[in-house]
Amino acid sequence: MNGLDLFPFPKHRLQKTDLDLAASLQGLVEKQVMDRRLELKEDYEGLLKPSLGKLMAEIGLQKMFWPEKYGGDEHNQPAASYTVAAALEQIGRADVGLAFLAAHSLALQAALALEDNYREEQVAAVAPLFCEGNRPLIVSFVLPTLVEEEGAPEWRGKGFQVKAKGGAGGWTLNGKGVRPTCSGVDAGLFGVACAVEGEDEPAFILVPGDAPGLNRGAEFKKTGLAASRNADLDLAGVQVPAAGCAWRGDAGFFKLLSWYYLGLTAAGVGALLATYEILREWGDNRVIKGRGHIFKDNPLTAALMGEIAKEVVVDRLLAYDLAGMLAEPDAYGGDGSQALFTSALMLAHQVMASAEYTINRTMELMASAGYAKEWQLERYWRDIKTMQCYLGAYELAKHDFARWYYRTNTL
Amino acid sequence: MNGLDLFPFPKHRLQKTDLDLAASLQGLVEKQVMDRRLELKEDYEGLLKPSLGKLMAEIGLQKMFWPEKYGGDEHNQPAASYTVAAALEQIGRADVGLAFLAAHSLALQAALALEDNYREEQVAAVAPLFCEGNRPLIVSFVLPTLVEEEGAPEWRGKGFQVKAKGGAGGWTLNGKGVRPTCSGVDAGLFGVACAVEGEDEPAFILVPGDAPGLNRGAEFKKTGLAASRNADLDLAGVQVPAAGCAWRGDAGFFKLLSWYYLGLTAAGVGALLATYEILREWGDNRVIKGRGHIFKDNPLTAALMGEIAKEVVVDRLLAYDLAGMLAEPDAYGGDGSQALFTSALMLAHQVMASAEYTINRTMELMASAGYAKEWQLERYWRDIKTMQCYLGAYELAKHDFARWYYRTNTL
Amino acid sequence: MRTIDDFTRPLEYISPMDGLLGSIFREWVEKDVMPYRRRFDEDYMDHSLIHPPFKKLLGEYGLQRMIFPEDLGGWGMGRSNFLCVAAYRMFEEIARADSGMAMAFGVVYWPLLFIALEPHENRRLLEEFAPMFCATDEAVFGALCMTEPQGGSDIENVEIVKGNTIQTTAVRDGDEWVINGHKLWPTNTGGLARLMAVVCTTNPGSNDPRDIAVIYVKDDMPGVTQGPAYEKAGMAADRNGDVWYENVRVPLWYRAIGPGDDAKYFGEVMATGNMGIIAWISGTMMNIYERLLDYTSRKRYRGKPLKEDDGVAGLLADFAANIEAIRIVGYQCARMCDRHDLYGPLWDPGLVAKMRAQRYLCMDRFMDVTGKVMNLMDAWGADRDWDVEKHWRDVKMLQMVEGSKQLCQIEVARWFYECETL
Amino acid sequence: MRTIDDFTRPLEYISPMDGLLGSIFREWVEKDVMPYRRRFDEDYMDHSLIHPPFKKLLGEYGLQRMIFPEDLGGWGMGRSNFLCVAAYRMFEEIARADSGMAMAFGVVYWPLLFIALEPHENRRLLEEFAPMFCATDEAVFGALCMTEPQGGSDIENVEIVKGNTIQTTAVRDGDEWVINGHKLWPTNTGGLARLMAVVCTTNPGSNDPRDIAVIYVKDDMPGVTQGPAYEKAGMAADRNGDVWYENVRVPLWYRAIGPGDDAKYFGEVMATGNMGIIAWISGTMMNIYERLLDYTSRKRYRGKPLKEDDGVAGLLADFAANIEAIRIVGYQCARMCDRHDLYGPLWDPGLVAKMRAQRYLCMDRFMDVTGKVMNLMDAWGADRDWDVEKHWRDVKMLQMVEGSKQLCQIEVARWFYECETL
Repeated sequence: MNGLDLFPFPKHRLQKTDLDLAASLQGLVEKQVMDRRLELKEDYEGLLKPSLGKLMAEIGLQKMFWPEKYGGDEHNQPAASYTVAAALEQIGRADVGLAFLAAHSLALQAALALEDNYREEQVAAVAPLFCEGNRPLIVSFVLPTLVEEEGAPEWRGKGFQVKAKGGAGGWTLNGKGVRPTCSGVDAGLFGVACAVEGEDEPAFILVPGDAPGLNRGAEFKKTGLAASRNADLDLAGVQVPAAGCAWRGDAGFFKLLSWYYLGLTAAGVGALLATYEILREWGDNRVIKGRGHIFKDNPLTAALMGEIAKEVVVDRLLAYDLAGMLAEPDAYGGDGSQALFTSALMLAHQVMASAEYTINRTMELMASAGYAKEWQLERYWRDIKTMQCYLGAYELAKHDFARWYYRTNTL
Repeated sequence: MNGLDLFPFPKHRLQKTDLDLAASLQGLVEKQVMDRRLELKEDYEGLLKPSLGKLMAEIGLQKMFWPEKYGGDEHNQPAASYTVAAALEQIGRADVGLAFLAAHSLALQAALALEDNYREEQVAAVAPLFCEGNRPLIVSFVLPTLVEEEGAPEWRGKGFQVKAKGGAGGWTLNGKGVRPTCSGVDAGLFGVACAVEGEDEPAFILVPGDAPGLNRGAEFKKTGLAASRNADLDLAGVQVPAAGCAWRGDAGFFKLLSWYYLGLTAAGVGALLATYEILREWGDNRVIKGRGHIFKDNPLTAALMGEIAKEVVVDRLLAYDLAGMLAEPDAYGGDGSQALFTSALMLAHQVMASAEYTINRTMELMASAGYAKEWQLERYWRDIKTMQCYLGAYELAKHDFARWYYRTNTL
Repeated sequence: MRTIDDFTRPLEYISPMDGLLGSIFREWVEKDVMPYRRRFDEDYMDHSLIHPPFKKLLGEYGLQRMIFPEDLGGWGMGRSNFLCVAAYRMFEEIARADSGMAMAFGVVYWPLLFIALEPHENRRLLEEFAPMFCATDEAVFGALCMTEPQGGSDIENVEIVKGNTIQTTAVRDGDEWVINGHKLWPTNTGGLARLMAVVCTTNPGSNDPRDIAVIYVKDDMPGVTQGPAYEKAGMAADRNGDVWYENVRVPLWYRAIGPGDDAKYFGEVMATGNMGIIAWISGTMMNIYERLLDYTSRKRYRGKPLKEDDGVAGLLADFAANIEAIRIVGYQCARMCDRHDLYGPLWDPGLVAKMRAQRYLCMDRFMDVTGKVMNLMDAWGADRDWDVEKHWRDVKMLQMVEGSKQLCQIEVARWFYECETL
Repeated sequence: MRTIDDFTRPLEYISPMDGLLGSIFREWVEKDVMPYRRRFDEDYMDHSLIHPPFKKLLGEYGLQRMIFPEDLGGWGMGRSNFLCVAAYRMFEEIARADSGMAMAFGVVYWPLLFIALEPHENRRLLEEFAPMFCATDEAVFGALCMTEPQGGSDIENVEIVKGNTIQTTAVRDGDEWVINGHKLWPTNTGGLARLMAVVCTTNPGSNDPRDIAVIYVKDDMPGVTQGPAYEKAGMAADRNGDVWYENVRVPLWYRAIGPGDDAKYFGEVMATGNMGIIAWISGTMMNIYERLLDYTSRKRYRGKPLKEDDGVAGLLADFAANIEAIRIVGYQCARMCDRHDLYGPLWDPGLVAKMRAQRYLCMDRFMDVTGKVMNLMDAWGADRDWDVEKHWRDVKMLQMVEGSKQLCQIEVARWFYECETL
């Protein structure tokens, strides 16, 4: 019995197709990623890129939400949230970075192609990028964040990195030293949150990776998430047609981010399931305190192992709670609401902090095997921490919580 | 909008009767308890005892699970777990101690009268105690715990406080300095976990409060939970008829405890909702850092308020997750399983620790108003901590987690 | 047998009178406080149990004379550079039994710091008040009255609010100050205080620190009214109430130091007060350690004493480790408060920030680890008879003394990161 | 401008050579380490960037001679009662740039403690090894080889396991020991170590501590093989590998002290090692503070520098407060390791337990608060260029040095609660 069955989750709310997808992903990532990791480590070209291709294009995660007429699977009901959760925890179990990239794609699909949000013109323009051909399309976002520029326009206190100017012929985008959420080196499509010149309402504008004026910096080194080779961007007068604006205003951002946070949360749960599996094997085999004493039988190490299991239980329940909230918009306010956005942000931070704690402590238990790359645990630790950083500063997220739960509108 | 609507929970899974019950409890406890608390404080005779009567006997929580033919409401489906959660969070919001007592009654009802567990003879013997007359029946448990006696028989490492001897005519119970879970002074029915002389399988035996040989010590002082006037017991050759044994073996304990933990968890969520309400009012009205600056607008205090809201969100979701697990035995293993018992224990501890943290920090925010009895916050803090203590040592609960999740059978 | 005396103290810092004071206090605690402390909670209003040991300690043993100069009948410790480390030891010993008593004891000296320490010793006021404390064997309590109904810790937040929210006024009328106002929460009020240092403004709404005044008021002056003691979650020995001043007249020279200096030297009260809080915490933890050792040796789990379970031992270790850390840090703080030659003046904002930092950190550690060991004790953790729940309730109250954790954090950040707009 | 030098140090403890050592190390760090450290991760195998600064520090400046007696070409610090506080300063300065280097530096002296400290100075072995360290300007590394493939920290867990699991054997053959065994993870192996102190048993399976032996082995002796450096999550400058001993022959007098004493004085290695870990942590935090101050001054939120947001300032305060506490505790530990006259012998189980306690507590505080500030930095928190992620990865590795947290907890509980069966 692996962690997937042992840790409670609302299996009965998932469709059979969800469970089948999860099962086939499980087989795929074990063979494709986990079994080859000792040899290939974090190699992008040899391990991660081909795996991403398999997941996104072959298995078809990047086609999931799009209408069949455009080559998609038209799995675009709110309950697709369960599919996202089940799929991303499987992928995250093998490699958090791959799940992180997939979360970007699925969130954008949900924001554009979910039944309620569906705009034909929009979908017609974008779906082919995802559905045509057999190459993975890496999606990245450029979101408001901490910027150095004084007086930059803000969204909930954070500065927009890119400014857009609207016009009859479309949009012109400018931004220097822009930090995308992932894959600055490789992304094929950027969703860019822009301040709009002369207007209060921000815009979310889709920029193809090969747009003229979009320049990528050199890949930089970072803690984890090797599948996301990130680099800063410069946007110098990038031209985007009018239809490239996916939405204006907060509701669209809330939608996108709620699904994105679901994806990150599920990826985090995947890392936790993997952690549990590694630790369990260790606990069954490691000898301490002299001959014949197995690690898991010592009351101190067993207690910590028990606590780690508890964290996994709680986090998995919360991830599926979030999926459930997205799946039932009537009960929870729907994915464009501030209420759901706030819950999603809360749960993402909760799970990320718990995952950090849990893996940190698991490393403690496994001592040097915890930090030797050979044992495969430390990678989840670095990946989770990196994902948490990209999720954004928790100290500032708390202001988002206060904005909704106390109506502190001055923040 | 009060916390009940603001904090997400699976409202759509509750029956209309659940929501009606919650609403009427809300009205009742606000009028009966919360409005009179400033004046009556923690007075047992004046405030808590009459309120308990209203809740248990008049509103009828103590009749909930029993068959109609015995005067009960026959609300004995697994989904009654949602009713328990909804009711106890309302009561806990007003007074954690009252919810704590109600949790005992409801857990015992569930363990005995739930559809799957139903044994006619058993129910016929016990139901009248709950359903006849209009007086509240206070239920208390005697569970295995930390004992001083060397060589005491154990259940999962903890010692039985009472030993039973079986015989043709029934059971004879003995135990000295026994610590019940609540209301040693007032309980009308004790459910006693007993080691059985000469046998491995423990027994859970029901002992009426007026049984000859059952002697109650003096009420002792404790941190909180004023509604539970506790005292140690001596059982000197207490005689119980054979039918007084509710069950033998682990499954019964797992059932009882799973429902009990649900009750405690929901009571904890109630305390958190009350905490939120108190803090929210404070945040709207308190001035800091000079004139014109409202507490909730300060980025530091607002951040902490935001974090507190997050804790409430997470804990409420988890409480209803636990209710959901009990409600759907097919999906989660059912209430007699070690799997569900472990989950319930995990979630109870998780919520209790979070509630302790949350109320502790809320006190920090409210400074002296946090600890002055007048402001009504500190009581929740004491109550939660006391309930957590009675839940049992977390360090040892972790061994229970390990027993299931790592099969550490030597613990 | 391991005892509380096996925990580390920085031996280089120990005061010359440490051994003597230690044994006097230890005996007094064992004989006069320990046997009664479990009934203190219900005694919060009357102090019929709490007062007698204070009478013995402060009045009969004469500890209340400690800070006054020797020629005025005191012990001259206001001029000692061992004042704070000596206090640390005394605080710890008392807090082992009852941190509320330790705090009430500490606050006896608080209002006197303004006039008893170099370089701002105020001889005339010392002479004025010495008889009250030194010529009696009754216990005499002092209080420092800061907090007001509006804004709570705002008064303490001098750097940002600059006293402009103070509502208690001192208006000069000839040779006298006329004081009007309403204070809340001072320790040793609720009818106890004989001498109060009242924080007030000579110019309401002013942003000029020179308008912040600390003026002494005696309880028996016309116009002074103390309300009854509040009921709190714990800390019954720390009596708090309302104090009203209605046209209270005191001589002009009852002002502690003078314009500018009253505000400036407020830092001394803050630095030593925060140091004191750490001592109260570590003293409390000494007793929790004792109780815990007893409990975990007696109760059994899996056929062994509880403390012999490795998992339980892990948490017990955390508790001991935290005592060690808090005590080491606490003594360092006391030392820094004593040795201005090495660590700079006692009112320096950097020093105050450092004391605040350690105080809130120690408090967080205490609440976290004590919460955990209390829960380790199962149902007995909530029992009055096991004392741990009492310490847990009491110490929590200390968290709000001298401003909330958040105020501490802001002051720490302001100093260490040179923040300008906090 | 506030700098890292504004953080508290217990000034009474500072060593006489502190100023000189501090400025030498600070300059070396700024010039020889800081400019290269962002490329150290990829240099874990070759040490082509990491070695040159070590050559300068250890060989050219001669720090590797420090512990040897002056008449043998050393600096005589093995006999100083300022050894550990001086080391604390050096460790901190190095760790500010790279805690892996600080650890590698510290471990140079580790195997020598057995022969360089009173009362068990081993003159013959000091004479034997002095030329290796003192008569060269090449860097010379030492290693202490403990851990074995089975059981991990079990070797360190002497009190309970009593050495009965040690698999590396020393068999006497005439005037020589013949050593066979396999060690894992010693710092400064992976081909680096010239001199190794090898923990072995003279009687496999024995529970008698007299059978635990510490025997010196030189890297160039026949039968010694060092494997390549492991790849780890961080701490590239701390090279770890396998070491195999196959019928390695050394003179009998290469045993460090002798039966019983080898095991007994192992406590010295534990005490000072744990003290060192605290220094590495606090040194690292100094640099994180610097980077954080820079970051939060440059990045903006709600129209102001990030550090001017009260909520952010609260976390910044926590970070500063933790530095203060860890450093105060760390220096106290160093002092306790130096002053046996006050705090008892360096190998005393109580002292070792106290060092272990503070080391794991400081580590927990570091991981918690550094994790939080890293996340405060948003995406940049994970950037190599901001250095915080490097320190976070590196320091985590220190958590496993000298036994896991759990082993520390058990030793602390055993001493403070007199547990008998842990």
